[in-house]
Amino acid sequence: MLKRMDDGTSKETTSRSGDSLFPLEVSNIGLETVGQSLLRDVSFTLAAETKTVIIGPNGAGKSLLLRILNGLLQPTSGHFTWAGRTTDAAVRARQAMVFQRPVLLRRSTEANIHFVLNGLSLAERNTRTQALLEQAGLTSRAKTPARLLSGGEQQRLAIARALATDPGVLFLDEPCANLDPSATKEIEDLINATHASGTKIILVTHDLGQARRVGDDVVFLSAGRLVEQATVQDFFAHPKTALGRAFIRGEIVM
Amino acid sequence: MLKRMDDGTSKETTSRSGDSLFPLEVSNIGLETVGQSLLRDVSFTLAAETKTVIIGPNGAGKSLLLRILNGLLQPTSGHFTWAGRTTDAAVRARQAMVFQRPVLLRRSTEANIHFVLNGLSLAERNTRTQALLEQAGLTSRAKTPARLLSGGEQQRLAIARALATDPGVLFLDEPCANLDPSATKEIEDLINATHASGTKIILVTHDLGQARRVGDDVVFLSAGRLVEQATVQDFFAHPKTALGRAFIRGEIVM
Amino acid sequence: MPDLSSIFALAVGLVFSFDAELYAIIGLSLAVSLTAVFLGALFGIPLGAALASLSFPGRGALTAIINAFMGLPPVVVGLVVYLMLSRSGPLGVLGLLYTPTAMIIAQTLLVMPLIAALSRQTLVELNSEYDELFRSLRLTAWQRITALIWDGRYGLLTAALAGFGRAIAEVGAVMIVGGNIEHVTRVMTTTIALETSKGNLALALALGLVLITISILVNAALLSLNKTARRLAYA
Amino acid sequence: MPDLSSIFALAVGLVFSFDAELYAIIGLSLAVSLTAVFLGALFGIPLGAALASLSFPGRGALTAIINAFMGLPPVVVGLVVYLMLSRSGPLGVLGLLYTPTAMIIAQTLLVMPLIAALSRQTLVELNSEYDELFRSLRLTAWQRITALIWDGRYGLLTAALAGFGRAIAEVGAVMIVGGNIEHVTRVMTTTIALETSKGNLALALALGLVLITISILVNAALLSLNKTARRLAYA
Amino acid sequence: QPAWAADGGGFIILQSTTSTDNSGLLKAILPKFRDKSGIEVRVVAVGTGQAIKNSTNGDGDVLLVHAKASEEKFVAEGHGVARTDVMYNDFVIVGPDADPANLKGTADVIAALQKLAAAESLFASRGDNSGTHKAEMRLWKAAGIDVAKSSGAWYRATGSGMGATLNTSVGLGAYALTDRATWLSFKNKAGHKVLVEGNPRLFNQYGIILVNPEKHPGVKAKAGQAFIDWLTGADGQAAIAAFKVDGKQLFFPNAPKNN
Ligand SMILES: Nc1ncnc2c1ncn2[C@@H]1O[C@H](COP(=O)(O)OP(=O)(O)OP(=O)(O)O)[C@@H](O)[C@H]1O
Ligand SMILES: Nc1ncnc2c1ncn2[C@@H]1O[C@H](COP(=O)(O)OP(=O)(O)OP(=O)(O)O)[C@@H](O)[C@H]1O
Ligand SMILES: [Mg+2]
Ligand SMILES: [Mg+2]
Repeated sequence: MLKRMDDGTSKETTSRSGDSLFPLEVSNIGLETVGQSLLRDVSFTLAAETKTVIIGPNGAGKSLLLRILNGLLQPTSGHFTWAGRTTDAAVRARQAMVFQRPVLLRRSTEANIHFVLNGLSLAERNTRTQALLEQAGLTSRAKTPARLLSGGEQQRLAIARALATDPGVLFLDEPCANLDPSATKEIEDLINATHASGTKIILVTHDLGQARRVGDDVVFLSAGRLVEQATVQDFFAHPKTALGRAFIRGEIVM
Repeated sequence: MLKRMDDGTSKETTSRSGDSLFPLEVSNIGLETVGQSLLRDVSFTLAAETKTVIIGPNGAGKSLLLRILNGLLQPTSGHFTWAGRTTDAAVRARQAMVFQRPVLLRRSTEANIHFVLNGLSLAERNTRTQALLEQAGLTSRAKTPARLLSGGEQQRLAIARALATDPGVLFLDEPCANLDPSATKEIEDLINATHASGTKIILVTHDLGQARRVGDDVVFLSAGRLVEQATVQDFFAHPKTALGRAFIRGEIVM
Repeated sequence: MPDLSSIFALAVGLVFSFDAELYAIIGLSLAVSLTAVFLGALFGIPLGAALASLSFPGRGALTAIINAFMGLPPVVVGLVVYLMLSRSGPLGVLGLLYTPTAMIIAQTLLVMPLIAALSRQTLVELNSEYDELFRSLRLTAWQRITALIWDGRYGLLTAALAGFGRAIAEVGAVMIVGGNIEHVTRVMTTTIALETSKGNLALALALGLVLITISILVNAALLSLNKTARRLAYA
Repeated sequence: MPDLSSIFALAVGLVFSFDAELYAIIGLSLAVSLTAVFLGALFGIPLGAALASLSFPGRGALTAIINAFMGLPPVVVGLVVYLMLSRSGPLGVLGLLYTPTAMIIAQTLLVMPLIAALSRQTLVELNSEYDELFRSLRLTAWQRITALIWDGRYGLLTAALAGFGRAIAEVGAVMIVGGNIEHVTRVMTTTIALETSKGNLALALALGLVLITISILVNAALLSLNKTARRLAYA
Repeated sequence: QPAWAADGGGFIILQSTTSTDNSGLLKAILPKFRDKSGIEVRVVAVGTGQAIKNSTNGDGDVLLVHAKASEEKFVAEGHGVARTDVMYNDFVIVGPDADPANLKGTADVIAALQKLAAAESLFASRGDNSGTHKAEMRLWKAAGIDVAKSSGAWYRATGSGMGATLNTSVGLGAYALTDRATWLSFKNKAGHKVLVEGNPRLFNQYGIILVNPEKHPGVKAKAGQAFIDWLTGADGQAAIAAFKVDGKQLFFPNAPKNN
């Protein structure tokens, strides 16, 4: 069993002070479980300004890495710092995550968004909920229990909910996996807009087209190791490694 | 609440007699829930020989339609027949489904496959389980609890499990949504091979490239209605409807 | 030996005698047990939710203790409350011994651990589903507990019904702290015990049948209410 | 009034007296209750799984009845079993009255509905998760039930522990069918009731403390076994 | 081979009242019988009514209670073979040391009950149709007081056994009627004391009956009769007389001598 991060759940902190969380410096992170090494010696540095895409084959460790960065999982070795600070409540308060498999409360679509908007007045909560539903194209589904939504609708709800808290860093784990082409395009626009308003984007995707359209820089993982880090242009034009070249051509076989 | 199909769970039937289930004739199927019409007047006919892809925007009703055809949900109007027979135990025994959100047993990866192979001897079960794991690239994960697998691994396991029962009809609901490019290619090859061995394929996908690569004919749904049915070539070259044209260009906005 | 049909006839006769004394006994039984379950749930459910979702030192031990307290012998709980409320006890001045209030206190202590342990079990699965989301959202302990209770409310009914079953059926604690005093603290179970000790087995069984019938009605009412609420929520 | 420390001292004294009689009583309590829980689980868990996962006419009513039977008064169950096993009853020839077997029968009847109702609650969520898969796989009723029980086994422990709590704590049924005969059918709870009626409140409480301690140990042992098994399964 | 061996199993079941068992009497004397005869006596100690009912169902071999009228009815209905006096003790009225109704020293139990009713002082009754309860009701009747009218007010019918009723009377600070044996061996006396005693009306006779084997074929008649013979014979009577708590004799043997 992996050890979850002790996160002092009970401490409420909502500081969204302007001080930056970047650069994010990840040094030699490893994650071991009984007899298996899920992440090995992963190091990289991310700046605030870019949209980072993390790519790699199934089981490479992308989702685990996002969990570690979001403070949900404790690496078994290595460490990482946000602008020199280790993850603390203030850092976490400024992050939001869209999970690969959306976790939806057993409530209506709108109640799922309403729930995370604590700290606002009721009137503000309602207004903001409706605005976010509108943005996600879910207004007509507002009263539907979230768990009855279609696959794509669930994913859009999860994205809307993550944006609700106006995070400084947004982790997105395959947010468009179940979206139709036009919804995908919309979400990509939304990601760009969110980034433009000052939110760091860290996006995991299998859609290489999306990686090229949205990403500025690429972190390429394979089998728990960081294989390449480069700008999107460089990575797709001149991958430095054989693994990278093969992945782009869709050739890596597990 | 939608009414689930009364399926006489307790009747065990494993007849895989050679008689065909096709043509599948769907007539005026509708699905209503309180104040909402989720499917309206859907009619089409499918032949055994083709690989059919069902496409359409999020919330169009694709997953609901698959559930109805697999006998999990009862339409509120209309009916459908398999080679003239209404769905009965013998018909159902020859179908298998890969759900959009994989449902995995709280067991190891291999136990998830082993479980569905009832009716075989233990030795056969074991051999077949290992072969299917190998095919899905999950041999190294055999003992891992299925619910700890990565998103893509879970999807591959669900596909392997559906193939285990050697079905006459295989429903696939976005089977490649979380797969990396090379795994997607492999699964497409597997779908083709399964089809070649005599299994009817009914595939829901948002990946238009995949629809073109894999599909022979297309059923295009939007907002609960059947908008177009055509061969893949015709649909993508000359969509007959404005909705179809817009969808191909990624323009439909919900 | 009393046969089934005669017991049944006796039970029906009892109910339709509209005997004021019997109805008063039934009323007191329901009032005491429902109040105890209400109080037990008020404290037990949040405790169960906390055990299901928060990690704190000693959680494992507390879980074992709460689970074990599902097996608190009613007689022992009755004795402890008796000693507290007895004239010579610390709370003797309140004069609560041999009153329905004392019975409620004892039954609350009896059902609270049961409700807490069963709530924990009901919510622990839900918590494992929500856990990463909640941690990612950095909810406070209280937000977590309330969200779990709200989302798990339909399942918690069984925990409350188990508490009700325990309360309405037990005799040891109410006998000791209530004293089974006629017209004051006599309830269904103490009446049954009394008739048994008098050798009136048929009457005791008929009363038992009445008690079980009432239980079934309470359960059916609450289950169908629950089902309706759930259906409305998921319409 | 006996104070806490003297009761505690008395309890410790009892345990370390290594009094053969006390140990025999504890042993019989555990043997009777654990056997009853085992039998109750053997029938109750599959029944709960069936209620959770199969749809058949009358399921709602049966659920309400099983839930209500969580509130079967021990005295009533005791009486029913007594009448069955009485020399003048239908099973009188077996000569089981006033034996540990009779106590096991009564307690099995008491805990079975509780275990069934709680198992149903534990498995109903799991069933709703698995339902479409199982229906798509066209499992038989029996395959469904066994799969649910197997996958829900860790959660079912709480249901079994609640049954154990009910069995080890109850006195009404074992008193009637066992007769509280010294050296034959005397268990912890009947001893506590006896000492209470003798006015030996301190001794009764000390015995209660011993009983609860044993319960805590049983619970802690089973919970940690459960946790270990779970950890090994999810290593 | 002793005669009772034909019954199979070396034990009999004695249905008795709680007073004989709780006081420790049976525990003291039964081993003597077992040593002599090899028969184990298993005691089911319940309320008088329940003991008689159990025996009516044939679930006991011997019945030892103290409610003469009910016992004679039991025999008359053919459930018992014959009733024999075994021993007696007496009832006493106990109450709080403060004695609000001022009963202390009242020799006449009827006068005491009248005082009690006049003062409306709390009185805890067993209210369970037991031998003690029946004796109490006879006394109230003789005093001309209808306690049913005051039930729930100063008269509290606890509907439970002697021990539970004594616990209640101590908790309430109420008076109660109890047999002396139970009182002497009762451990939760707090401030309660014996206030009225020594009146002929407080006489408490115990009788023993063999359950009728013709009515209930399972009854171990030979072993049961052996026990009755022993208890009413010289050895048993001497054992009863020898049983003491705190130096006080609790039961006085009075079986007919011709046995
Ligand atoms: N708790 C765990 N115990 C054992 N193995 C685990 C655990 N969690 C994850 N794994 C394994 O670690 C590997 C990496 O998982 P991860 O979810 O990070 O993959 P991923 O890169 O996100 O893949 P995908 O693209 O399929 O989502 C997988 O092979 C997975 O089976
Ligand atoms: N039980 C239900 N009650 C109410 N609405 C429902 C129910 N089930 C599904 N829906 C709605 O029906 C619509 C169609 O759902 P369906 O899952 O078939 O969509 P889909 O075409 O598969 O979409 P996606 O591509 O996003 O998976 C959705 O808008 C969904 O919210
Ligand atoms: Mg992943
Ligand atoms: Mg879908």
